Amino acid sequence: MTKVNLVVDLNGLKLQNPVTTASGTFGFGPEYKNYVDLDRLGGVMVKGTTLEPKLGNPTPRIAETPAGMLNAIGLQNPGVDHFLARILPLIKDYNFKTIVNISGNTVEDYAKLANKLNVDGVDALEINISCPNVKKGGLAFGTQPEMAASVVEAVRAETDMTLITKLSPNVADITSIARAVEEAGTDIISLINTLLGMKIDIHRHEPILANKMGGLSGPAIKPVAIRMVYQVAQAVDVPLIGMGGISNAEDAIEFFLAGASAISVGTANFVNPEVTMEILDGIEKYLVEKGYEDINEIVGLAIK
Amino acid sequence: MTKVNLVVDLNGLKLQNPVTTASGTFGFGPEYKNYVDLDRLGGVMVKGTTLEPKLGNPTPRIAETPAGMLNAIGLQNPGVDHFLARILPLIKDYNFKTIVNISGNTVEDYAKLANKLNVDGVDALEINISCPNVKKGGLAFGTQPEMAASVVEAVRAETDMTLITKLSPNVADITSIARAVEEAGTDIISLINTLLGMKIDIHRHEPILANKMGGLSGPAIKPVAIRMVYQVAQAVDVPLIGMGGISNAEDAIEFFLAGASAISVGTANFVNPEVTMEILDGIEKYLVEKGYEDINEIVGLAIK
Amino acid sequence: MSKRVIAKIISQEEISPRHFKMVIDAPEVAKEAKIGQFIHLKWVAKLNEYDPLLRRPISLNEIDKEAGTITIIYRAIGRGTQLLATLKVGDQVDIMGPIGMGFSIPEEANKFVVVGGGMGIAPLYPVVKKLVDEDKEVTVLIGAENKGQLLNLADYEEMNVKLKAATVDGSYGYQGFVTQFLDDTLADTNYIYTCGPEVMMEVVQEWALANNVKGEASLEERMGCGTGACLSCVCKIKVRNESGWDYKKTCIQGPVFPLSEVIFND
Amino acid sequence: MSKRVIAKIISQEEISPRHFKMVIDAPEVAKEAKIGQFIHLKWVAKLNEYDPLLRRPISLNEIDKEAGTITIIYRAIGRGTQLLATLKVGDQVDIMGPIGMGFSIPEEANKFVVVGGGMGIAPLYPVVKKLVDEDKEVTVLIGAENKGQLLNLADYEEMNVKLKAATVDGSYGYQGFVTQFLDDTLADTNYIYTCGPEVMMEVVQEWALANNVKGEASLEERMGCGTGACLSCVCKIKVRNESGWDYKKTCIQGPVFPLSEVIFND
Ligand SMILES: Cc1cc2nc3c(=O)[nH]c(=O)nc-3n(C[C@H](O)[C@H](O)[C@H](O)COP(=O)(O)OP(=O)(O)OC[C@H]3O[C@@H](n4cnc5c(N)ncnc54)[C@H](O)[C@@H]3O)c2cc1C
Ligand SMILES: Cc1cc2nc3c(=O)[nH]c(=O)nc-3n(C[C@H](O)[C@H](O)[C@H](O)COP(=O)(O)OP(=O)(O)OC[C@H]3O[C@@H](n4cnc5c(N)ncnc54)[C@H](O)[C@@H]3O)c2cc1C
Ligand SMILES: Cc1cc2nc3c(=O)[nH]c(=O)nc-3n(C[C@H](O)[C@H](O)[C@H](O)COP(=O)(O)O)c2cc1C
Ligand SMILES: Cc1cc2nc3c(=O)[nH]c(=O)nc-3n(C[C@H](O)[C@H](O)[C@H](O)COP(=O)(O)O)c2cc1C
Ligand code: FES
Ligand code: FES
Repeated sequence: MTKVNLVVDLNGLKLQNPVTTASGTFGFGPEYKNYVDLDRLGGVMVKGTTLEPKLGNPTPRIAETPAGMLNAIGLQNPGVDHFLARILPLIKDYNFKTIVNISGNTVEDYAKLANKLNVDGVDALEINISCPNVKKGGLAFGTQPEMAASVVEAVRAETDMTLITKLSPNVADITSIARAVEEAGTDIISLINTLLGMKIDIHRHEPILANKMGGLSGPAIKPVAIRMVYQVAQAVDVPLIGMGGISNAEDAIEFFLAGASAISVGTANFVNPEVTMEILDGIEKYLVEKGYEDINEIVGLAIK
Repeated sequence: MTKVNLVVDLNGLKLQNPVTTASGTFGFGPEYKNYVDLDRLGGVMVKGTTLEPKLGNPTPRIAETPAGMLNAIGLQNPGVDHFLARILPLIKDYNFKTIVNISGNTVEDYAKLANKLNVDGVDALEINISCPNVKKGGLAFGTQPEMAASVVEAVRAETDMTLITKLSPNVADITSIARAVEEAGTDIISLINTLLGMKIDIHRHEPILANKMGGLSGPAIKPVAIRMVYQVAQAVDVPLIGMGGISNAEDAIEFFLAGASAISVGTANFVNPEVTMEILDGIEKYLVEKGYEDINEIVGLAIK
Repeated sequence: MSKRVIAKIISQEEISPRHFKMVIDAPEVAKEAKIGQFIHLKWVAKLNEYDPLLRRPISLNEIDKEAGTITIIYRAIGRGTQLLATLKVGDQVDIMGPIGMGFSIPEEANKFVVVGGGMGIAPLYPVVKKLVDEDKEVTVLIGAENKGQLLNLADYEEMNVKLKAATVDGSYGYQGFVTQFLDDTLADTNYIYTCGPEVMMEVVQEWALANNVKGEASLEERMGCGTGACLSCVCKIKVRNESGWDYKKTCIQGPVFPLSEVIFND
Repeated sequence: MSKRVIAKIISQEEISPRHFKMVIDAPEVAKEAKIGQFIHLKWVAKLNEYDPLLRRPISLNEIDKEAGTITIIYRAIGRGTQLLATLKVGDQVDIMGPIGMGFSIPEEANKFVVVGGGMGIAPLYPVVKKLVDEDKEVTVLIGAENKGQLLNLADYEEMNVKLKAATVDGSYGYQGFVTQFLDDTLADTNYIYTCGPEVMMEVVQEWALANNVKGEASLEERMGCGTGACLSCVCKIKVRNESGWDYKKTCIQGPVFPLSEVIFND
């Protein structure tokens, strides 16, 4: 097979290829070592990490929906100290870039996290201002341009690391938030996080999720994600990491054409643990078939 | 079979049962006469109607997505005068309530439409402030509380007819818009209209829809619709008509439990032209099985 | 008058790579069906699986009113048609049909030309068959990528028609496109039918206009409802209004339209 | 060590209304499998149909390492399990497995009680079989709605075990719940295993604590990934920390946990 270049440089963050895994759907990486060659991944967005350990929500925490799923995990994680002491050493020597997804209740929380994570082995931070399950300010940060910007500014003041800001789709105009975070100093934008949804058990007359509402992800949300990537790609200059419903190579290619420079696979890992490898192979095959030599050649081709 | 009461009274709009069909998906009604007993429907929201005839968008106008579809019809319709002269006479004698979905580029357009439609045979108006395909203000009306309210006020000043205001899901906080339109005088709220989405053809490197973007509907969006009904039901006092991804009786029941007093079936009509009849039968069966005597008894049961 | 029926597959055969011929036991549809109409088809979901979601429009290739069967020929290219291709004899399909305005045969015409390209050959077979049954003089022009895609070729070879075929790869008949056959030798044609790629139909239209030949074209648009309700499937048709054209619904006002009235785009 | 394999169905039988026994040819899974583990299962989509989307966790009811087969018994209740029930011999299933921590058998124990309720009976059969193979004294207590739902009843009747059964409708054994059998006559039990409704397992836990009997419970939670990545499936387990408990992942840290450590909710 003709070799094509899959290396992507996202404003200084150099990935061996554009396939990453979405925060919260791939653990810290090794959870999938029985199924994929972790060294072939471009990056892993690790589980959303907070200053203190978080227990998260009661169960049920997931519900299946047509071509999608709802989750209300509640950002369960062992906390940044445990991550640094016990998890990072286990993953830092893989070829994938380690991208730590950070979340907080206050702007200061994000800054403190950034300070603590400014270490060897952490390749970038993904600022999660958009988790719909976090009640204390998490949602508000992601739905207003000034609030989103304030978080990015605070993190940027704390570190020179590559910053990715992850945008929520639960807004009227995602481009205004994208421009705000770009101006505040983000190096990359990732989008989208989940759509807020609910499923009710018609026999028990109550929501299936203990938390009542949760984040909708999976193939169902792909059209919304594609549209938002397409819009934001035309509103900012920073590179984008596209995610939301990517389940095969064709989906990934749609995101590149919409303007994404890299992609992240989430829910599809649950359906097919080998999906990331299939996507990598499929992207390469498509480039060869269409006569491209480099993945970067197809970025934004659908934008005219 | 034990008889249960299916009559619903929506703030004065009395439907023989809570099953209606969503605007733009069922034409004006007779398009489905080969497949359903139109006299068994509670209501038909007819195609979005404007002052002047509209040609709509070039084709392709639809694209299939995982468990959903995108549409970019562009509000093609023959105009209010043609509707009144040529279509209304054909449908006014059916048992279903005729609900005219109205759309305009200015607040004044809506008022003029309301004035013209204030006739026998039109049972209610559905104010469409949320069609994502209308570029001249349509979207803006639906995404800001004061603008949404201004439309409702203008229509309310023009007529005493039952007013339904249809809300867009493409917002951060649908409850603020719901409260605004309630305060402005709407009698009923219907929700949701489509989510804005896109699909790109990876071989032609361009969006499948000629309009590039379109409205996402079908089973995929149901969790977002359920969540919004649940939230709005707790934010307003007016009754709700729930829609968005309803494809079977279980889906419809979810909407009642979430707080809807009636439901509207859209995209599912394309999949199964008989679906409305199946939903009616299924609702009745569920009520009997669970020991209810009246559909109104289950409205909002999931809200605690 | 269209109906929704769940019908059984009597046979399914791959007649050339990715091209399938399916015979369906649907007496109610067959009874009503006219040449040029189509069905709006779906695999039967075991449990309301909603992905892929929509029905697929497929023309009737054969209508056997006596046996109560209909035949479709389709190409397995996307998700829905590939799913249909996995079905076996005895499996069921969910049909809305017959739908649309089919081909007409003017009383006064006696020399016909039929021009089909690619999958567009499939919907034309019923009109040829009817013309032959009525002892009309028919010239059949078909074109495709290769011999295998010249649908109904064997059928035409056994019929009393003038047959010319073109293949892009030269594997059968004349190499090139079917439109090469539209020349002066056909100028005495009374009526022409066509179905296939827009570029082909546009050339057919130009030829027909130049030679003052009336005709019909069977069009293709993405479809949602199949009832005239959704307005997804519109096509541009010439009418007498200030713009000179209007949208017509391909599903119930088509798919067959007067050739001279169709506005092809680029 | 869990693997993802596409495996063929060798048999599928409806053993009682809506209850199915499926035998799957999966030597790689069988080789690795331990009693009490489960597989994360999906029907094989013909073309990447994404609805229903997720896999279903189903315990191993039998493991035949020599034949290279695994057996599951499941109830067809929702979309996924009903889809599985439509599959036939020769069809394929998509498996991740074996997954999780299974049942252990302490060296020092020699008198065992196994308490299964409803579908919870299915995962317990492998541990009973192993205990019997190792000549341990086993009392099997099973309960269900009716006789048909007393899974593996015929198997137990042929084994050297003390068997008591309860049915809610009285169609077999004692009328009522399986927990009625937990009495003083079992007080010399060394070890107890349980799987079934939480209300039942809670009663079993109380009895075990009161009688100082150690044991294990196999738990059930909605699952997404089956790898420990998503945190959907957590359950509350007692630990030494300031809260006295922590969430453990039912998929890879379970589904079997020490009975005394499980915190049941209402
Ligand atoms: C009136 C009519 C008659 C037809 N007759 C035939 C026939 O006899 N044999 C045959 O092989 N094909 C026929 N077609 C084309 C056939 O409908 C498409 O090839 C088919 O819908 C594609 O579905 P898919 O699942 O393969 O593609 P997908 O890409 O999975 O389809 C996604 C969506 O796009 C629509 N779509 C995609 N391509 C087309 C297309 N070319 N035309 C219309 N809709 C499309 C699908 O219907 C579906 O809603 C006909 C089309 C029309 C409108
Ligand atoms: C470790 C483990 C072992 C199990 N072993 C068996 C077994 O041997 N036999 C058997 O019949 N069942 C078993 N179950 C339960 C089985 O997983 C559920 O009945 C099944 O997932 C329900 O799927 P569905 O398609 O019928 O329901 P749907 O309602 O369509 O499922 C929708 C979603 O909810 C989840 N879900 C629904 N009900 C349950 C449930 N009770 N437990 C977990 N997830 C659920 C599904 O997995 C799916 O993701 C086991 C569960 C676990 C966690
Ligand atoms: C179980 C689960 C947990 C998630 N946890 C996080 C998280 O911790 N931080 C975050 O930014 N996004 C989180 N997400 C969102 C995903 O990273 C992703 O943005 C979203 O699921 C859409 O992608 P997908 O459709 O491919 O899953 C989570 C999603 C799921 C399904
Ligand atoms: C083809 C199509 C046309 C539509 N036209 C209109 C319209 O004219 N006015 C309107 O308010 N909504 C329109 N809608 C939105 C539907 O009324 C409904 O709100 C939406 O499709 C969600 O419901 P569903 O998932 O059941 O289809 C249209 C939807 C479709 C699919
Ligand atoms: S397919 Fe809906 S109007 Fe033709
Ligand atoms: S199912 Fe994902 S962590 Fe257990």
